[in-house]
Formats: sequence, C-alpha cells, structure tokens
Amino acid sequence: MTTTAKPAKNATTTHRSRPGVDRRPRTTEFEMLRDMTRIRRFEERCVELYSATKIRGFLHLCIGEEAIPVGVMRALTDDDAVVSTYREHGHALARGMTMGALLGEMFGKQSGCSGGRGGSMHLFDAARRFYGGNAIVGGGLPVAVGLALAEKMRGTNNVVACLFGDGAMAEGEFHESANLAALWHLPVVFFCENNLYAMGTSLAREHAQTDLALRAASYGMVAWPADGMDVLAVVDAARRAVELARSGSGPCFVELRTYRFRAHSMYDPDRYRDKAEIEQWRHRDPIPALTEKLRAAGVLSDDDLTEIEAEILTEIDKAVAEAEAAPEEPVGDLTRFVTSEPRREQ
Amino acid sequence: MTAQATAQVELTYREAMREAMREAMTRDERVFLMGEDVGRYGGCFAVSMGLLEEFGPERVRDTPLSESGFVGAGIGAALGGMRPIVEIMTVNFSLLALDQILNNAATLLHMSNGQFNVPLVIRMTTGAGRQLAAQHSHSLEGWYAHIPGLRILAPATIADARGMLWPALEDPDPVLIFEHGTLYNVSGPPPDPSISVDITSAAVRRAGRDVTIVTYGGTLSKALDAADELSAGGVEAEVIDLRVLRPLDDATLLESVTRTHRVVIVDEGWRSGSLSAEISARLVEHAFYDLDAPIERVCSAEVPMPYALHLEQAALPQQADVVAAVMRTVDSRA
Amino acid sequence: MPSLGADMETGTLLEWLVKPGDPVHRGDVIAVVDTDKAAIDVECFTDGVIEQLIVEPGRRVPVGTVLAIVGAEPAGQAPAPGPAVTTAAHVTSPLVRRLARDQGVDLAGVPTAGPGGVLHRADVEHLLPRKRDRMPAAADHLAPAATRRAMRASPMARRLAAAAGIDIATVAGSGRDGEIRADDVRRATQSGDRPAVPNLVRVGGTTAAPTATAPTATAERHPDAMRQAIASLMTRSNREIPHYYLTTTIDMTAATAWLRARNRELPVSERVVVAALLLAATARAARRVPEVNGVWVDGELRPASSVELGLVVSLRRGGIIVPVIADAAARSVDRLMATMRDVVERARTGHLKSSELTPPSITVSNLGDQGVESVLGVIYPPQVALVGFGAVLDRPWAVDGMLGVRPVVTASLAADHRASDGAVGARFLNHIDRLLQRPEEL
Amino acid sequence: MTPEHARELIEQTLLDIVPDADLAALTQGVDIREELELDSLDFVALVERLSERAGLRIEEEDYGELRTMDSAVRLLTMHAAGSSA
Repeated sequence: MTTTAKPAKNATTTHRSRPGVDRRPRTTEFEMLRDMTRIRRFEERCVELYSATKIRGFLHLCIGEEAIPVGVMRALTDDDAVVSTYREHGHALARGMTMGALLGEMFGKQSGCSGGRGGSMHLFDAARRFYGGNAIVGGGLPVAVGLALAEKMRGTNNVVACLFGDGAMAEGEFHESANLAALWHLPVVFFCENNLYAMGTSLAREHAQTDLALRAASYGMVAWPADGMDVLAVVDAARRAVELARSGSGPCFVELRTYRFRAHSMYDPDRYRDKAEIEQWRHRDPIPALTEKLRAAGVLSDDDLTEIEAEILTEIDKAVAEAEAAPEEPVGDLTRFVTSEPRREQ
Repeated sequence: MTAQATAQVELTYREAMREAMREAMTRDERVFLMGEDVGRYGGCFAVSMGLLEEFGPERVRDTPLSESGFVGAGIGAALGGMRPIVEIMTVNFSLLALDQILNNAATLLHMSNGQFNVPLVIRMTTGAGRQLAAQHSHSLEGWYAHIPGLRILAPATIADARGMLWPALEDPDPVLIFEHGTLYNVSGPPPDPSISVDITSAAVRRAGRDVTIVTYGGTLSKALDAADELSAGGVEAEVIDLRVLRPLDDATLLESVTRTHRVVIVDEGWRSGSLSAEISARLVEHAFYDLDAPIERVCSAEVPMPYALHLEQAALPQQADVVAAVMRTVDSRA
Repeated sequence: MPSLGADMETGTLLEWLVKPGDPVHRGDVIAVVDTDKAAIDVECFTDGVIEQLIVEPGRRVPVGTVLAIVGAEPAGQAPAPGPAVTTAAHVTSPLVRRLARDQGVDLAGVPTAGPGGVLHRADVEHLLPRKRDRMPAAADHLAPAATRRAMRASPMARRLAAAAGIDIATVAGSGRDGEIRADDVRRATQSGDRPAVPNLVRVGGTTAAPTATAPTATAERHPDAMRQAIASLMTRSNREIPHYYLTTTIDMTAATAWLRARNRELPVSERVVVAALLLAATARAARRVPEVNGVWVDGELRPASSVELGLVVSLRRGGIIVPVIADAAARSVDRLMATMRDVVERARTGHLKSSELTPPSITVSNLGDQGVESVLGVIYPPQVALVGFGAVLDRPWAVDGMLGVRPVVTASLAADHRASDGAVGARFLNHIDRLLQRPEEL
Repeated sequence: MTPEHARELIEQTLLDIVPDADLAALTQGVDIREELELDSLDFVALVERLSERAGLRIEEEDYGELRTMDSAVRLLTMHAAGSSA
C-alpha cells in the first residue's frame, strides 16, 4: 500500500494576505526548501501524467531523496560537469533545467531537452554540462572519469560530479572507474545515492560489504558517509568533496544514505519492502524536516509556504501546457545526428 | 627496436601507423594515446614503440586492464574536448567495452539531439592466422559495422595505415580502426605524402572486366594473388578494397558489379550475419538485373578458430577458395 | 484505468477500497488493480467525493477506461478532469479512440456492451472484418517445383532476352544444369558482340579509369580495360538511342565582354573562363526543358528533379571520365567555376569522390578547348541529351545589315528522339543563346 | 628577372600542371597549349601560378604572349623586370 508523501502542510487555498510586500527572507535554506518542494511536486504530477498515458516508457522517481540533488548541485559551479543516472529528474531540475524541457522530453515532444528522443532516462543539456542520464547501471562512471581526465589534461580546475546508486557499486565498471580515477588523481567526485535497494534487492543481499564508503576508500581515495536525508548535511559534504577534488589531490567518494518513498519505477509493485520501513523513513522526510527548522527559527510563515506551493503549481501547469502544445519531431528528421551533419558547402 | 633509418627505403605497416600517431600528436596537443601497455612496453604489437619517450606519460598513458573503464574514459575525454586515440589490444577484448562503445559512444549524439559529439578514435588488432586459437583470433569488425553512429575503417595498405588516422581524428564522430594482425610486418615503399587519404570510399586495387572480388583488411593480398592466378587463365578479376566497412561505399561496388556482372566477396568473419551477407543483400537489392551468376562468399568456417596450423588454415578463406568461387561465377560448369 | 507500466494494455479491477459518497483526497489509494504482473494500488489524484463506481471488481478493461466518477467536493470545487473524455453518447479512452481512428470506425454509431455507456476495445474490434478468412491459401502462389527448375536463367540473361525481344525459354543454357547465362542469350541473338565483350554500363557516371589510389602496377597494365568500356558504351548508345542533332551559332560578344571586364576586377585565382558561362547557361536552360534533363528507362522518360550536370573530362593518358556537378542550375557562375576547376583537377589525379560519379541528368562536352569548331557528341545512356560546345572563334557576322567580326561559339545538341523532338531541342538551344546574351543575369 | 630565371619558372609551372609533360618539345614557335593539350582550365591555372611566382598580374589581353615558350619568357623578363626577384 504505497501512499505519496502528504504535502508539508495541508495547503489551504487562502488568499495571500499582503499583496505586494515581499518580506520573504532570501536565505539559502529557504531557497533549498523551495527547490526540494519543487522537485517533489513535479514528480507527483509525473505520476498523474504517467497514469493518464501522457508519459510512457520507464519513469524512475526520486521522491524522498530530494535533499541530494539540491545539496550536490549547490556545491558545483556552472563550469563543473554532471553525469547522472536514469533517476535524474531531481538532478536535472536542481542543475537548472526547466520543467518545460523535462516534461517536453517525457511527452516525446521536440521541445524536450533531448528533442523527445531520450525520454525520462536520457535528459541532456550541453549548456549546463549535464551529460545525461544513463539507463545502463554504472554506464556513466567511466565517462565521468574520462571527463575528469580531460579537465586535468586541459589544466582547468573544473570538477566532475558523478551520481549513481548503490546498485552500481556491484558493477565491474565501478571497480575500473574508481581505480582509474585514484590512479590518475582525477578531479571527479563519486556521489553514491545509497537508498538501500537496487530495484528489488536490498543492500545486504547485493553487497558482501555493505559499508560502501569503506569499500570506496580501499581504492586510495578519500571516502565518507553523510546523511542523505538532511539537505544541510548534503551541502556540507558535497562542498568538502568538491573542494578536495578541485585541489588536485584526486577523486573523492561520498556515500549519501537516503531512501525513496515510492517504488523503483512506475512499473514496480514494490512488494520487496515492508510498509513499516517506509513509514519509518517517512519520519525523516527532508522537506518537513527543513520546514520545521525554518519555522522554529522564525524565518518561515504559513504565507510563505502557501506562496511557494502556488508558485510551483503555476510553474508545473505552465510546463504541462507547454509540453502538450509542443510539436513532435518530424519523422523526416529521424536519421539526423546519427552521425554529424557534413559541414555546409559555402 | 627496429633501427629508425632516416632515409627510409621501406616502411612497415606498423611503422606507418606509428608515424601517423606521432604526426597527429605533434600537430594537435588535444590528441593523446591510451591503452594497455602502449607506453613503457611500446605496444603489444610494438606499434607505439618510442612514443612514450617522445611525448611523455601524460599523453601516452598505460592503463590498467579495464577495457570498459578506459574506453568509457576515452569517451568522456572526447566529450571533454580532447581527441583521444584508445588502443584496445585486440578485438577479442573489445567485447568487454561493447556496452560503452554501443550505448555511449555511438548513441550520445543522436540521443542528445545533436548536443554531444564523441570525437574518439579506437584502434584494435583483428583477425586470425597466427595460431592464437579461438579466443584471440576473432574477426568481429562486421559486428561493429552494424552499429549506426560509428565509422569503421580497415586499412589494408601501408598508405592507408599511414593516412587514415588523421582524417579519423578530425571526424567529430567515433571512428574504429581495425588493423589485421598479419599486416604489421608487411613492408613497402613509403606512401606519397601529397596524396590525401580519404575515409569515405572504397578503392579499386586492380581493374578487371570479368568478375568483381570484394574484400578488405587481411584478405586483400589473398584476393590480389587469386586475381593474378585467374589472369593467367584469361579471367580478368577486378579487386575492390572496401577500406570503409561503415558506411559502405555502395556506388563503387555497384559501378563495378554492373560492369562485371559477377561477384565474389571475401570476408574473414563467420558467414552467417557477416559483413559479406550485408554486401550480398545490397547487391541483390540494387543490381539484381545485372547479376549473371549467384553472388559467391568466401568466409571463415563457422567454428571456434582451432590452434593447430593445418586446421586454422583450413578454417580461413584461402587463395584457392577465392579462385574456385570466381570460376563458379564465370563458368557454371566449373 | 491508469497506465501502471510501459507495456500495460489492460488491467483487471481487483477491489474497490471506497464506496459512493466517500470523500477522497489527492494521493489516497482507492482501488487495487491487477496488471498481469502484480497487484498495484490505484491512487486518486483529486480531492472530491466518490459519485459512482462504473467498473465492477473482476472485470478486465483497457487502460484509459473510466473506473469511477469523482464528484465535486460540496465546497463547489470543479469536478476533477478525469483521464476519460465524455463524448455525447459514449465514454472512450485514448486507446479506443486511436484504434477506431486507425481502423476507420465511427465511434458514435458503435453499440456499447458495458454499463454506463463505456466503450471498450472489444466493442470496436468485433466491428472489423475478421482478417483470417481473407488470406489467400498459402500454397497456391508457389509454382510447382518442377517447372521452376527448367527455367534457371540469370536475371541478366532474362533482361537481355527481354531487350532483344526473344523468349528466354528458347535459349539453350550452357550451364551444368542447363543454366542460361548472358552469353547464351547473346549467342542466341547473334548480335555480333563477342561473348567476352564487357557488358554495358547501366548506371551513368561512365568512369572506366581505375581510381588512382590503386598502388599495384597491374591497374596500369590494363589501359585497354577503359578503352573497351568506352567502346562498348558508344556502340550501345548508337544502337539503342535514336539520336537527332541540332546546332546553332551563338554570338558571344556580350558574354566575352562582360567576362573580360569582370575578370579585370577579380584576383587571378578567381578568374572565370568562358566554359563556366556555357555550363551555367546550359544548366539554367536544362531546368526549363525537362525533355532533355533526365533518363530514358523501361520505355519512358523520367525527368530529373534537378540538373545533375555531367562534364566530359579528357584524361591526360587518354580516355574520359564524366564527373557530375550536383544541382548545377542552382549554382552561381563563380561557384560553377570553382567547382569545375576542383572536380576536373581531382578527376585527372583520380581523387573523385564516389558521390561525384553518380548518374548525371544531362552531360556537356567542351572539346572546344581543343580548338575544334563544333562537337557532335554521342549520348551516354540512359541519359537523353548531350550538349557540345566548340571553340569561341572570331567569325564574320552581320549585325543590322553591316558586316563585322564577332566572337561566336557553335553549340550542338545530340538528343534522344524518343524523349524529345526537334522543336523542343531547338527551344532548348535558343534558350541557351538568350541566356548568353545577358551574362550578368546568369 | 633574367630570361634563364623566367624560362625555369615557366617550365616548373608547366610541370606542376602536366607532370609528365615533354618540355623539350616546346622548341621555337611551338604552341604550348596545343603541344601539351592544355584546356582552358589548365591554362587559367598556369596563368594563376605564373602570376604568383613572377609576382606580376597577367591580364587576359596578354594571353597571346604566352603562346610560345620564347614569347612567354619575353613577357616575364620584361614585365617582371621591375618586380623584386
């Protein structure tokens, strides 16, 4: 029996009390709360759109893990590179890609960030150095190492953030990538989103050694775990790892312990987890956790929350409308970009 | 270490490829070589001998035995603005990197709707004939020629070994270069530097009017020898060296076949689902009314390559097989 | 019925967890559905009150079918935009609508089996003619094996027989099992060709010269291979194509004056020769006269959609090659000049790309360069025209009754009488003439 | 520019265009274009390279001077005299 997480507070649709006065404090914690909520509402809408057959194929949601994308992306500069996985909506939104670009992609429309060709698992954005999701578990790791090799050889001080799950730790490619990165002191940070399950296989049934940070350290790189359900802890860990990698001392590994409140994907009956465990992790939901902290500090009011929810709802509705109205790629372009287009004759 | 004579009378295939890599790394600092034992050991087939001393460990990088790892890293470095040459020791080990080559290198540009190019060159040795037995004797370039998004080259001559690398590095898309293991020691006159080498078209290595022999890479010499033997018997065979296995140069093939009306395809891959099967199908599709005899294919026997010399030779396409096949097309009484 | 998986087409409602009148909120689980893979909870995406349960437990329905109707909350909130679309008479899902559209079924008239006017996939499918009985019996279209064997003739043999108008069955096959080959047909038609004569080129781009990248010396030992290819091509051209010839003399005063003045302004490397003007005029004119710009195949003219201009290039060691300038009509004089210089130079050094040897739609021979006054060419099959230009020479020329000396060129057209007749050919040449009188507009 | 230098320059340029040209045949009064079978494209390439190498601009009006080897040498020595060698 899965239930989606209740919104932080039962948002009543009261009218904004003081129009025009913008008294919201611009603290980063406030921004992070808004960013996390934005990811959650977006993905809740994706569930609806999938049920209504507007989104097809596979859909992997990160509801419950929002602290990680928001925390990690905040530690990166625009010039750093990001390599993600198929559970990438949060990473993409936190990296700055628009809801319209994501929904257009999942609707298979030309307005999508990959022109409708990639779908939920293959979001790309060259301008933001977002080198895409990858549907092959572990497939992105060697590529991230290569990107870092290029940064080092070109003498930039950019860093490559490589995000992946605990499942990828069992792939040969993790072993090869970690060893290469450490051997050549490459500026890559391995962010392992350990949500305790590789699809239907729990951590203890997929790894002989479940202390993933310990395993990563054996490759000769700095590695430590962090609380993936606390966005402030994630930001802190991410900043330290990125600075270390940027210093040139070599790669880092951060095991972000987290939990997904919904199934592996829309296609998964989620019978391998018992409800009590899910409920127990719900109590550590990163969004209400930060909300209470800001409310206690007196920097967050009911109005603020209402405004955040209203803004996000408008943004989502606009993106859905945009995606529905957007054209599909003409079939005639099917073979474009199989290989590069020949240089135009003058 | 072969003596590096300055006024070179002859150049080996291996030296031609080494010269090509040296020239590329000198001309463009984005170019670097990465692979198992390419540096200190000088390359498993001594192709990169001396490059480490000349360009240093940053640009001639020995890698651990992690094909998926360093091929994926090559892809990432290409995405990151470099122009890597990744050497996979032999096509047999490339199977460990097939996922990276297919799902990342070949696919990224199309899947990202044109945002990400992968200007990567991967070199690997291929083919049998040196009694290395089943696991070290595969000829799988036909598999890779199946994948949209890749350009597949098979340099069979010294001129191509010397000339193909630079245009391959300039290609914004991934290019795989297959070097047949038996060619490294072949020597010949140094190629004329003024003649530019393309990576788009096939070459007619021998003109002829009675039959078209289509082949590539390691079997070109056998095809030419067969043509000479046939010529003595009054049959003039045209020998086409494909040079590029994807995209196939259909125009050159069709132009020849519509003149000779008989075709023999020589391919060291296994017959079923091989490159020769694809070429045969295209010719039937586009030159059906010009065929005066069934298309013949001379391929490896469909067996794991045996170690024993006499068995390996029996399994591989030979000159006599090519001659017999040609005679079947010229005179059906043969 | 929500889509709960990539390849889910239908789902079976297992049980309802709510009943009419129950209030529901976003995210509540209101039913359980079996998807052939597992039982999955179904969420409600709106706040409201259950008004009516339409599909009863145990029924399998296609994705998109309306399972229940959620009424508005008493507080007047608008009813939830459920996935189903209520048409006047029926409730249909996108899946059913697409099926109907594909099969051309008008939904309005379709009787509904289910309660509540819900149209299911089955309702639409039983309207379609059953496919099974319309398939022809598999056996009857395969000719009995016996007759097939007797007629083992190669495709080319069949083509030659058809071209020569003889019945293939009458030809004696020389093969081991009586196979009939091209030589057999040639012998039967006594067309005089020596059996060993190389067959004719069917595709345009009459390159016979081996490309220069052939390192082996043997390519040079057979220069006659090219000579033979050209010979056979010419014999076939004369035999198959009913040529007619037209020539005209064109006053080149305006063209040469314009060219000379223009060249004086240009750097030497961009200097344009007369030949470029002649090509431009021919290409523009050919675009206007489809009867000369195309191929004659299977008894009919197939006009080309663009002007693919073949240019006869004589090779230094003898022999010719005909590279093609793609879409010549759309190229400016300067670009034609640059392309011509590049293509001819590469043709002579054997570096033509295969794309430049594709079949031209019309060919120009420019032997005028060798001082010949007029050129009457032979068409390259399957094309239907060849334009020849002689040399630009000073000739006495009457202008408004006065005698003067003018630079003129003789333009000739060899055309296929099956595709065009004299009047069309003349109109084509006159058009070239008019274009050359206003070179600046080329 | 001396006549010898001009002759050598012309011969070198002719060889660029017709690698296997028999220059000995270009004796007094022999028409270069006919002897070497130069078509208009070859000729414009010849003029372009000669202009470059001799550092002078050969106009179309001067083409007549390039008919034979002697007249061509004369053209270069005269016109290119002023230019730096």
